[in-house]
Amino acid sequence: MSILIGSDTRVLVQGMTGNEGQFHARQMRDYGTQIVAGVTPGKGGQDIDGIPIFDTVSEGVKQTDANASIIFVPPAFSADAILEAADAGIKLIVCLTEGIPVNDMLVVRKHLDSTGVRLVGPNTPGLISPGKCKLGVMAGYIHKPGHIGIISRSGTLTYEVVHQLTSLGIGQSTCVGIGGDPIIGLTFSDLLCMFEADADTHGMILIGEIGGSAEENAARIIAESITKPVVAFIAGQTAPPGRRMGHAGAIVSGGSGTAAAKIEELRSAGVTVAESPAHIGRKMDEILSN
Amino acid sequence: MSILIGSDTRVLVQGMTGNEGQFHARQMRDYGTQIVAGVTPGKGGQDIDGIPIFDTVSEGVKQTDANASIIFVPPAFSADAILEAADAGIKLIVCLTEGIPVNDMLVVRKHLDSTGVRLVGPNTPGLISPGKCKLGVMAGYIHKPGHIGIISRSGTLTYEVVHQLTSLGIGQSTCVGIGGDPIIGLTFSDLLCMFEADADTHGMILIGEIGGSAEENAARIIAESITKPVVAFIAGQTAPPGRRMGHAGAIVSGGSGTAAAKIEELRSAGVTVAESPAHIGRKMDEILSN
Amino acid sequence: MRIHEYQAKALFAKYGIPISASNTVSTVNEAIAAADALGYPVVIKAQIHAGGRGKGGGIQLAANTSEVQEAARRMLGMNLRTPQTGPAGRTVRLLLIEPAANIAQELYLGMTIDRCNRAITVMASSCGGVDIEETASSNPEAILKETVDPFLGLRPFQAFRLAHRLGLPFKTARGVAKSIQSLYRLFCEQDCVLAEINPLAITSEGEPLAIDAKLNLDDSGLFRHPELRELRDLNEEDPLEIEATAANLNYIKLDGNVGCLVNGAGLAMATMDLIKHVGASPANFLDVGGGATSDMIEKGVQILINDPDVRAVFINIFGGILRCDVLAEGVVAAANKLRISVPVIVRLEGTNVDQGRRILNESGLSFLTAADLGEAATMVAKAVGVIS
Amino acid sequence: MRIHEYQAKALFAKYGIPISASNTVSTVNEAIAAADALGYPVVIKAQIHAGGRGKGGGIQLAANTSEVQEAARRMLGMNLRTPQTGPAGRTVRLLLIEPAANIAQELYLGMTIDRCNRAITVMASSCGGVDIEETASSNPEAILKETVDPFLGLRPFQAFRLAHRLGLPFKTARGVAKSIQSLYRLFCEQDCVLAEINPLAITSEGEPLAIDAKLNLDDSGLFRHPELRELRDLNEEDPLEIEATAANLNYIKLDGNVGCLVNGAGLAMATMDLIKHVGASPANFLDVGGGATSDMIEKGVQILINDPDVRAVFINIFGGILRCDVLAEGVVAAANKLRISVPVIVRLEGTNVDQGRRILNESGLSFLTAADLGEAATMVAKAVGVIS
Repeated sequence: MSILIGSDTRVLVQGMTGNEGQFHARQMRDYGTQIVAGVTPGKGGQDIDGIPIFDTVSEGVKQTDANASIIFVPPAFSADAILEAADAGIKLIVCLTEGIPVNDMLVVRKHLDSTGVRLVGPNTPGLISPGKCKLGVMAGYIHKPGHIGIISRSGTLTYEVVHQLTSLGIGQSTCVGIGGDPIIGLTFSDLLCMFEADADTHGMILIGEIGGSAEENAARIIAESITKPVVAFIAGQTAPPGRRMGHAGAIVSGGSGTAAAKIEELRSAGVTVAESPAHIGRKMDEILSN
Repeated sequence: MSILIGSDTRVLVQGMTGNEGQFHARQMRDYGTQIVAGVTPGKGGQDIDGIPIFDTVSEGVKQTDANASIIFVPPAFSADAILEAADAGIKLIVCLTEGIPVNDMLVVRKHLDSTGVRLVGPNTPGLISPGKCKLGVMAGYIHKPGHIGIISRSGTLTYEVVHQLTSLGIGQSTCVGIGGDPIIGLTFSDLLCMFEADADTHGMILIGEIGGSAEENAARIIAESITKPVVAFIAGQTAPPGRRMGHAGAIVSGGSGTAAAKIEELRSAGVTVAESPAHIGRKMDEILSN
Repeated sequence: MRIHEYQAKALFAKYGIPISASNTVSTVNEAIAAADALGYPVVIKAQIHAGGRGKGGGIQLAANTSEVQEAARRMLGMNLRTPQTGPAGRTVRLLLIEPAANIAQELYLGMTIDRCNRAITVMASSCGGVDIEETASSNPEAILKETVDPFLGLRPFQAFRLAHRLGLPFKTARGVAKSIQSLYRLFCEQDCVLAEINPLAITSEGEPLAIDAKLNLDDSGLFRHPELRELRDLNEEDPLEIEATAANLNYIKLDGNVGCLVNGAGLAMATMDLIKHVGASPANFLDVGGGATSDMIEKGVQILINDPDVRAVFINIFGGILRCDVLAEGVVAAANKLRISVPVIVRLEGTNVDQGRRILNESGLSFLTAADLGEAATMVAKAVGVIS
Repeated sequence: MRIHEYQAKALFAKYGIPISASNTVSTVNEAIAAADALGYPVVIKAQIHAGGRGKGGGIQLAANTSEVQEAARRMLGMNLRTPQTGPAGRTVRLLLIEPAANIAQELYLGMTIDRCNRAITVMASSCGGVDIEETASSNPEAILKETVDPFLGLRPFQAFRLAHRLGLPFKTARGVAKSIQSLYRLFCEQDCVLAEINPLAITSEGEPLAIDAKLNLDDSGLFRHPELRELRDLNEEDPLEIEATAANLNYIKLDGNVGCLVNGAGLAMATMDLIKHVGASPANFLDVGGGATSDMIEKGVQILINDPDVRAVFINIFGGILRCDVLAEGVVAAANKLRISVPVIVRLEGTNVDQGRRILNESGLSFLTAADLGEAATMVAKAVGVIS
């Protein structure tokens, strides 16, 4: 098992005919993901390697029974793309776009809350259930099927952690990049609960960052209702306060949102926190070996 | 028993210090309604006949535990007044205002749907549970406690029907004016179900109008799930099509929304429909006598 | 509130909805000058508040100056009857002149408040043109719809989806989607309750062009748009209705002979039903509203009395916000000022009914007072002679 | 993006938020002319992108021409250090001159994106002025809040409630509520992420007046506001950061000596953590982002090499969207063009890693390649001599 995606996930790609969309649609399909449809307004009726292109998401869903969507469209059109997917009945939307205005996301997120649609991202590399389904732009080959769930605000740092795990022979059930923006869909807390409920997941790795309070919220959820072991790393421990480190989220303001505060709350909740990013996989290995 | 309001209803009056607000607050209190607070920005700290005035609804609710509100404010401020009441935790809001822009009400109604707050109106005379609580501007003395529920899109026509019932010795459990605007809170269907569930209500009178499809929807609900007898009257049977008869709702367009169509659907659902407004009470009397 | 095509088109221009250059004229000479300036052929359209103008001769094509002269001469001042004006028709005072467009296809585009869904609904059809209402009833699937979430507004994907479903090629669909979004913005920002472009033409270049323009404004929203109030054309309204509106009364002239004064639209409609039920016929709908003053009542009575068709007056009041004493004072004041030669039947109930009845009784005037609706109906019927 | 007080005030004026008449000057003579025209006393405020200016001597009161002359002379060109500029300070190039206001009370007003509630939060306090941050931490109840429902926007009742809870008299509260609504409209329409008025003065007439103005814009929203992009003041930024931004790189200068080039902000931060963990110190944060081209990589390497503080370069790439071959091409191109005199440690994993490694190996250049993060850290530490 795994969470959110598996071998029965039927994926529609929004922005399929762009460079990125096309490249990664092929990569995902080559990994084994069922890519059933693409959408690009004005390109309906064409196909890419046999994958049919539609002008609207509604048409694509009606014709192919797609149940998940991945979005490769420019920031100005991404909020609309998410809403279009939700409107068309897609239940899992992965939005990779970086640079969506936060005002747009406030409205989108509030709307999705009332619909039961799950959004991963935006500003995420996506998610993968190794060996079953890759719905994102991560390098598939570094992953290995197994029993650790990964939840991360960061993209490449996640690859690093996956790589460490795989090198240690530890596989992953599902790895989810929740995205680095201030307003995102699924959170650490949501996903921790999903992994807790997934019989095939034996432990979770949480990769946080300075800024915001997602890790503090996660610590609360962990203390309250997570029984499986959790290893965490917080990036930005040495970032100077008040500087913006690339993710809109990573602004340290006042005493809250610092790496120290997050680490302390996670430790209080029983989480094993790695100090160095080089040791994250090893910490999980130690826990699993006990 | 009764629906929506009773002797434990604690009423806050929005727009309490205006002419209408003041007059009707006194009338309601004299009828026996618990008027516990008034709100008028800038008049906080004053009182009217011992009823304390607050600047904001939040303060009023906090200080008096009001659980219902009645709104006497001009159209330009009414949507905000409804939202303020909902925000302050009021669970039943009665809005009398006529002339709220329909665009405002689209947003208000959609918001209330997600909050569980009940709105009666706007453009309604309010509602009354005779002998217990009057939350509106109807003449209290024409009512009589009893077992008939009345639901009406019209104001004065309701008084007429109540008068007929009372003259025949038939009392009312609760009489609700749902309001004549295109977008309103509680509908015929909502209230029919509440009356159906109210053990103290033995039958319902539905007073409809040409325009819209509220009566057709009510007919469907009646056919599906109402077991108590329903008498109906549809005003505007002789109105010329396409003319606006005062309520924004009463525009007959195409074949739908005509009195004939509504009457036919109600009859098919087993409703007794009075042809003349003079016979509404008598029809209910006949049913009760059988 | 209704506005004219040329007024709606001025708003279209402001919102970037494509329209032709045009001119509004009220004389034959102006018409000729405008047409000469715009270039031939031109279309000449009577500006009245009713649809179906083409069927009544209110839309004319003119290929040259003399055709314009002839058409303008014929149309200006004509009494234009269309399926929507009723037999009375409307006097044509203004003409809109615009170049005849190069039309490849005629679409229909409309927006209205959908009471069922509690939302604005956008409608479009590839079968635009005069017979859209027939299409709507005979072939409802030909009308495509998008319901607008009040919180999200009309989303770009919805506008494009609608245009795409019309079967338009991509570039045209994108242009139409843009016009749909512009019309939606106009609809919301100007508090409309109905907007229609019928037809929305697709030119031979594949661009949308609004050939007609219909906007109905939300009367309740006008307080936000004082400049839109100015668009009201009193020529399109019955003089008695204008007088009534000025007094804050809701009055509609009808073709019977029983003048009715009622408080509340529902009771007013029910009163008309009652009158018809006994075989008589109402001369009007007059709702004095909930908050009427005695001045307003007086004005209302005066409007009824001044209507030459009225052979009896029926005052039916159930006091709520409007108190019966206020009503009675107004009626007595009006009766004292006016020479009332027709029977006045009064039926009074509700708030302060006793004071109201006392005022009427002590006035010394001869009102017929009814105890209930049934009795009132009989009195009305007798007064106009449908029963004896 | 940050903008200056005077730029924010120009936006305030557009939205009807009350401000004093003012002038922005860059010379002493201009300052005198402006002050003479505005009338004394005036306040002279250094325009730099940092708060706490009063504490560093960046805000001066002047009662007459000679005081203005003296203050402007001292301030223009000064290196202003405030608690927010850091020890480097900022050069003052522009002064804002405005009449000293007649202040009865100082409020605080702020708006920001509240990530917890996923909403805009409006904050206000009756304890406005310089020490609001201390108030926020020592007495959080003194900061009143209203959370804005994204679907409803900031409602008038919320703005009034906030102003009322500040304990203001009715008329003043109504004026403050109006300013709150105007600021909210500005916040949304201009895609802000932070707006502050501190202090929002209440004049002796009971009217609000924005004494200071701070707006941070959402970089992601700038595509909707080309005119706001023009407000960027490059003088306020590090030249290397400007160069980086022009190349679409996310670069921040820090005070260590290990130049870092990383893809992804999280991995970049983790890389800094790693460097610190082994006792070394990063010279910068440089995130080349997900979609970097080899040109961008080349530019990034060049920026690192041009930084005189850099004693070793650490390239840490985990290929995803950015493929390792693209990275390697960029690094090789940069190395071929530039004289690189410091050790370059490369750690490469992910998409097309084999091609990437091959390109580096076949380049004939002397890169130190690390197999994993741990090894890379050790190499970096050795290169800068913190371990041997």
